[in-house]
Amino acid sequence: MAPAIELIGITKRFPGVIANDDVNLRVEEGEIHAICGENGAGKSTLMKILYGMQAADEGTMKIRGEEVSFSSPSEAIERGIGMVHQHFMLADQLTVLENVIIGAEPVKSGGRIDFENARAHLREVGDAYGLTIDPDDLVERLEVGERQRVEIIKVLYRGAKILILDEPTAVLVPQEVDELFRNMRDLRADGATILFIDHKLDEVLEIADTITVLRQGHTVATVKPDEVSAGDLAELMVGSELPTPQTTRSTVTDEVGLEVRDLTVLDDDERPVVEHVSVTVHRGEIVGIAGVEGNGQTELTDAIMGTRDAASGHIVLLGHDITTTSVRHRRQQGLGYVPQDRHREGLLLAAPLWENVALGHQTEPPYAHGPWLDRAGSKARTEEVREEFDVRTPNIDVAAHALSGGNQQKLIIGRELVANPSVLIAAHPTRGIDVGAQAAVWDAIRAARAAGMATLLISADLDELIGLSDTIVVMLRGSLVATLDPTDVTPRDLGAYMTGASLEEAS
Amino acid sequence: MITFTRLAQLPAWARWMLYAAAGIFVLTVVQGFDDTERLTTTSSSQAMLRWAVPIMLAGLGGLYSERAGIVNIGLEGMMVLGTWFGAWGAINYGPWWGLAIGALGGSFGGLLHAVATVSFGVDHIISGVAINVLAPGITRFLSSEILTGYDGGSITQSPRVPGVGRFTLPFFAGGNVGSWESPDLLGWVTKKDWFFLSDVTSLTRGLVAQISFATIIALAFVPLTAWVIWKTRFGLRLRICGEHPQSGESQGIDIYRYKYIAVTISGALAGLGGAIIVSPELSGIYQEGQTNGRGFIGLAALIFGNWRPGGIMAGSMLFGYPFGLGLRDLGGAGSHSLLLVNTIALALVLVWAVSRGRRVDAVLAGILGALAALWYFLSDTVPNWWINILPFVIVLVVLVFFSQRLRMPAADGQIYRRGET
Amino acid sequence: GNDDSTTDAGAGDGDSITVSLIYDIGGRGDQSFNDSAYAGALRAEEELGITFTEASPNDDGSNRAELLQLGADASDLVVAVGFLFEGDVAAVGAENPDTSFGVIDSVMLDFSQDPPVPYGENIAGTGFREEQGSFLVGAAAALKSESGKIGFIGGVSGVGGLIERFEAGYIAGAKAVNPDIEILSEYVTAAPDFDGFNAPDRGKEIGLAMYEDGADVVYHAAGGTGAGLFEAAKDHSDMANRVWAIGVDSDQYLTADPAVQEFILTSMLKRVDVAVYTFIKAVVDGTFTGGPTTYDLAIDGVGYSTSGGFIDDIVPQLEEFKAQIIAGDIVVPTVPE
Amino acid sequence: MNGTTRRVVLAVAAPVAALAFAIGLSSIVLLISGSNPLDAYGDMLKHASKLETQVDILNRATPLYLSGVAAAIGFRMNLFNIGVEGQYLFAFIVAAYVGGQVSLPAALHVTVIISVAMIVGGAYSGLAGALKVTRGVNEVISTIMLNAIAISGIVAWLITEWQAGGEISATGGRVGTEPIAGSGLLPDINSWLELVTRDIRQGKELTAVLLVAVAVGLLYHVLLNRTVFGFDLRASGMNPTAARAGGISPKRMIVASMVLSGAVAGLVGLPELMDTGFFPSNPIKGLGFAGIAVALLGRNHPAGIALGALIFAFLDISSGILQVTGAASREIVQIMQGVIILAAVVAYEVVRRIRERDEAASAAAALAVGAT
Ligand SMILES: Nc1ncnc2c1ncn2[C@@H]1O[C@H](COP(=O)(O)OP(=O)(O)OP(=O)(O)O)[C@@H](O)[C@H]1O
Ligand SMILES: Nc1ncnc2c1ncn2[C@@H]1O[C@H](COP(=O)(O)OP(=O)(O)OP(=O)(O)O)[C@@H](O)[C@H]1O
Ligand SMILES: [Mg+2]
Ligand SMILES: [Mg+2]
Repeated sequence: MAPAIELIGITKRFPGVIANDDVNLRVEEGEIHAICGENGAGKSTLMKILYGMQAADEGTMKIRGEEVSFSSPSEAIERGIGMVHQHFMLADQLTVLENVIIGAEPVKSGGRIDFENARAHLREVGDAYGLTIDPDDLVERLEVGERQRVEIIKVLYRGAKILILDEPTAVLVPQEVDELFRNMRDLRADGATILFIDHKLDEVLEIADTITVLRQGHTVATVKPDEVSAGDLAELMVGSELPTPQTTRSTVTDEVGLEVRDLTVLDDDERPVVEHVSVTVHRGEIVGIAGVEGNGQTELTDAIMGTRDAASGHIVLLGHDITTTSVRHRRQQGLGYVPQDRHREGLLLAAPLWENVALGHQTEPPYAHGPWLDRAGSKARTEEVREEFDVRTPNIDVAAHALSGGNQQKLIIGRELVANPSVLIAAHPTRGIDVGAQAAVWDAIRAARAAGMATLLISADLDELIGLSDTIVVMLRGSLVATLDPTDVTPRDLGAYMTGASLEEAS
Repeated sequence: MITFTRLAQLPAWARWMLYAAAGIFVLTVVQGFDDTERLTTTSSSQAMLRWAVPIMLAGLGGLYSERAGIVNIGLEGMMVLGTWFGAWGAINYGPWWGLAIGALGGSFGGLLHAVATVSFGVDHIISGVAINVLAPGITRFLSSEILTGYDGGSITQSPRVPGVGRFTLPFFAGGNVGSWESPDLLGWVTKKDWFFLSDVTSLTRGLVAQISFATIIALAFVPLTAWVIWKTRFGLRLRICGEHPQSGESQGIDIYRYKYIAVTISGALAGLGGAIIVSPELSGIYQEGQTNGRGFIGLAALIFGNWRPGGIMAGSMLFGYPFGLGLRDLGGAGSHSLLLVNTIALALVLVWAVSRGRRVDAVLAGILGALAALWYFLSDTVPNWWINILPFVIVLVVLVFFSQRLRMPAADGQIYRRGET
Repeated sequence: GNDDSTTDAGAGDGDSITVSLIYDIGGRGDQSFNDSAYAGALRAEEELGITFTEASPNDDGSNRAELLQLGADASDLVVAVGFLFEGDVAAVGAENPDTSFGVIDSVMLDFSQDPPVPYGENIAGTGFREEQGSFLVGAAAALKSESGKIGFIGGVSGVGGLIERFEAGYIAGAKAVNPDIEILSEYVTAAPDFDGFNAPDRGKEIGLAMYEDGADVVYHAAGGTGAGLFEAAKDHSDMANRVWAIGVDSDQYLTADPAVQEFILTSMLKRVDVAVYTFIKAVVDGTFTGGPTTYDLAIDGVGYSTSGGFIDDIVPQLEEFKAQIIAGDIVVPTVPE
Repeated sequence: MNGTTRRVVLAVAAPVAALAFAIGLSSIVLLISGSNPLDAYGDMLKHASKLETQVDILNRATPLYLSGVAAAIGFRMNLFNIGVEGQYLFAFIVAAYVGGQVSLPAALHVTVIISVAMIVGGAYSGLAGALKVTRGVNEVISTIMLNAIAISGIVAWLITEWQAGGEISATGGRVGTEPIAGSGLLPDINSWLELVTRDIRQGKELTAVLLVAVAVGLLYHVLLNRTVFGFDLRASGMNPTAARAGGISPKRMIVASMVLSGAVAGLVGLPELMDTGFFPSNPIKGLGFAGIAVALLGRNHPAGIALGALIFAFLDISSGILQVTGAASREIVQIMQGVIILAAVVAYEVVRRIRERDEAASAAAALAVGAT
């Protein structure tokens, strides 16, 4: 029997980058086929080519033995291919039903959408898949896990037999991952073929029937999970041993860097999203905050940084109450910040690197002399950051958008650490960057910790959290529900706390 | 509080009827103080309609465009094209063709905007401004080439522009059935001069008596647009362009195509608005500079209406009423009464703000309301310039109180490029 | 006023006099003010054998002075149509003493001197007594009105009392016929918003309101806005009772569309054509002098039109008023009472 | 080397392409309307080569430039101050009135007039900024409304209140506010220009406000690029959330840039005020909207705006000579202005993309080098 999918010699170039270089891939009918690779290895690009969203420069694609070439996703959809993207493709202001049917709307005469028909069909698909969401709910009301299910339903609704899931587990806690994997197995039992992208090797080994590894746009290997260990896989991916965050000797001091006392923060609708949170970070200490996204971590960091008002409670920085002071004042007092979304909160994408390095510190030397900008000083400092943090760039006058994600992140970390902050708020400092850059970031944070920096670390990467932190607190629905010692906690335990499962067990 | 929640449970049409009735009631009571009937005459609602319709069409045009994610500040320019082409079409091919060609002229502006914003990724506002500069240049040139050759035409104006016919609803407003003149029910009640009831019928009659077919078509675009946007496949796909184009793209929808169509429709509606401005319904002639910022005001109506067809209609009426009234208000008494109406409206806002615990709104409403009241009681008439700017003031004040409750399409104004997810 | 430029061909050719006609914003084709000026120049071309060129300023009027200078470079006489040229003609005229300048609608007197003196010997002005012409059409309106109510629509208020002069004369004329007559009066906009001269839609709305309020004759002094008044007259006449509109500046019956012609009772004539012709003739005859010429009823500089024959029956009464005004028995006010 | 050449080519490509496109299209239009484009352009250029015309062009460009800078200050913050029109007319009349009421020594008098103009313009524009940050009112809409309110309302009212000499007699005289005494008026700066040229004839006066405009341009450049405040402003314009996290209060920046924009807008009426000495009942209008176009053409760059203002002024001035020589109908000028803008924004966008791609490619190349 012909394989479900066969990609032969796919090459795709972007300006300055070869995303896929002579990639070959063979996916058998009815298997779960994992694709692994570092960030930027070209996984998403390959999937987008398969899904008709991007056109390959070279190579052939065969679906069930038949050669195809897609100029738009609609042609892929016709062939029974469906894709769930790395980033959710849902319109918040549309209902679940509308989001699902778009592009495949049943219509009556005059272009009217046959909502009855659509609803019935959705119910059918949803029942089979175990969807319990009201189809008339607006997507903005859904939780992350629910959104992902809507994404998968979207694909199933079109009767796709070949499913592409691009990093579906990135936003899920372990328990949700289990649920997802159950569903995937069910789908496979119903005859679906699943292409599945994941960085997390244990997950890959658990679910995949076959694994293909990409490195820098090349296919390096196709293996069976029972033939390889996680270590082998990692080596295939990066060409060397996978680095892991290491806990080193404790450097925790008695001196309090940051103290949050009984802090409550309200959201835009005046509902409490952070409730009576107290946490203390000593100098030389890293306190990690674990939590499923949307449980108040963002609002907590916002409140500490001063971009959101505290409703009650206190924030004390090095003994000074900063609860009501401006962001600028806090920064001048020694608060550093690595935001969770570098494009939204961290960078001026259109501005040159040296202006980006000045951002956040622009009132102080060497970036400024009183009210005047010190361009020479800023540039010199930027060169320092570039050297010290290995930011790969042709020069410091290019705009920030020209850098790859990892280098952008190194630039941000560098800019914050070069200012020697006493307290650093680091939100997902290694999200979406490659292994090499990851290790560099960890090293930098550890070095600053040793030098006495107090760090509040928020991360969805539980290994990172456990590896780096001196203490871990778990945040659930706006409150801190547990304080844990990273030396004797596993990601699975953390997952239980994060979803509230362990609390229920305890009670 | 309880009444507020009850109100919210009513179907939309009933709620709007109730609001309208309440509004008319206020007008009825207030105009008694000033001894004028201007606020509730049939001709006032006719004037409101006349002034609201082009604005509404511009607003609906903006709706198509912005629902598809393209901000359209070029509506004004598209409307300008509509005035010229509308006049030229009507003069050469008759009034119906005038409307169609006016729309076509506007859609040309829309197409240009689409090319710049969709294909070239130019900032939407910048492209819009450019179109607003270009459009008067084009029409001026066309006038110099074409209109100057007409008897009575010149570089800035056209000969008389003929118009489409008018319609009067039989039985309610006394329209003809065949050649038989049917009874005029609303007119009859109006003549009875019953408190409130006659005011309602008088205003209602203005909406169904002697209204131009062009106006009927324009009004029909409101439910039509609502239907298209909410109920059809085309509408859903249009909305995904404005909410999350990448999502639509990944479902195989050609986002560019929908954006192009939407912005072109947008221009066509603005152009139709322009064609109606030159029609005898409003002017009966093309004159340069005639749109007078109505495209911009349509944009305001769009925002005021929260990117919804019904809201846009309400917003246009809110603008058209004081504008039409101000022009018709020869003695100035009606406009003077409007001050009191404003006071009452602001008092209602005050009540609302207090009930919601919105202190700043309450204080603002209180101050503005008090000022309006003070002015009302200290004067007998209002100056001409005040009448001229009242509509703008009203829109501004409304936005001051309700801007924060508005929600524009999530991807509106963002530059979308295919294949970038 | 020629320098090294090469555009002076034709100037001072002896028998062939050249004239630059510089219009108000909008230019020729307004079927009113500018067209009337054009007609005057055309007549001069035919009768006096002069040649003339035309130009209009940019929409914001920012290049009036330059046009005047260009005109001065190229011709013997520059005629500027409209009081907005006053300041610029005073300045450019002083720089080009060899060129004659004539300004329509401004007396071109320097009021900062006491008594006011002409800006220069080469700068002539015109003063139209619009209130006198308006008086006569006001009288016509009152004579024709059956309802005892008439209307006036002014384009822009606050332009130095210019449009108010039309209103004043109109009211006085109407009251002279019928002291109890009711006059509805509205201005479309106020300076600096000049849209009021160009807003047929607003003109129509105001016109409709006046007719519906019982006025059966409405006079406009609002330029392009007047087209809307004619529409209103037609609309109202179609739907209710027959009503009249009165035109302004030129004989608007002649230029209006046949569909609205029958509603134009008369027009207040402001003989811009005569003024332009007179300027040109003075240059040709070599009698051009600085200072104002007053165009009043006495020299038929203002008047009323009879096209359409709608007022043939009242012409004797109007002529009577005219005679009284010329004789000084009636002094027409210039500020509305 | 190649890279440098490429960068230079890219820098001039957009304006050149836009201009070429505009000229091409206008030529077609001219041909269609039966004129010879070469004659028309020839006349325009010949006219512009005269010193007196150049003075006219500079005089016309001055308010356009000021208006362009006013719009650009907003654009740099991603704010669309459509209200320059209303702001300058409002500022114009108040400055004229105040200037006509006081009698002061020359330098002080002029300073007072300029300050009043800037304060009024800034305050009126700041109102839109305040509405945006406190009430969430979109500034495009609010400034459009405020335009109408200023022009048809406030100024229309003030014009009657402040009419010189109360009621105006029926026989005329120019009308407006009380004329400003000589001490309040800037003299022309012909002598400055005459240092490098022959004498200026025909009584043309080069407005001294040109110097004010140059100063404004320099200040704009220094403020934006050399000060912390300017950095804050640009950062907020590029990415408000990142700016916020960087310690910049976006609300403050919004209000500040609207106020600054309005303050510069307040100067737009100055050339006319210094020329006539009072606020006339028919001031030059439309400069606010023209300024937006000029700012777009000049990419919000102080020198670019100057170029844009000069191009627009040149075209405006050309309308006169075209009528005199009859080489083409003057409408071509307006068409050219519209086409240039549209062509320029498209050309700039295309070039921006090419440049962005170049940068990304060079960054990726650096990455590859670093990796090996
Ligand atoms: N639209 C694009 N334009 C230019 N370069 C691109 C584009 N899309 C991807 N690339 C580049 O192509 C390479 C492969 O990217 P791709 O997104 O396929 O990686 P990936 O393996 O999915 O990484 P990740 O794990 O981060 O999702 C990267 O260097 C990326 O920067
Ligand atoms: N839409 C795009 N257009 C142009 N270039 C792009 C685009 N997207 C990505 N790139 C380029 O691809 C490179 C990597 O971008 P991306 O944000 O995908 O980083 P990444 O995959 O996270 O990289 P890394 O993992 O190496 O840090 C950069 O050089 C960037 O300029
Ligand atoms: Mg990536
Ligand atoms: Mg990917």
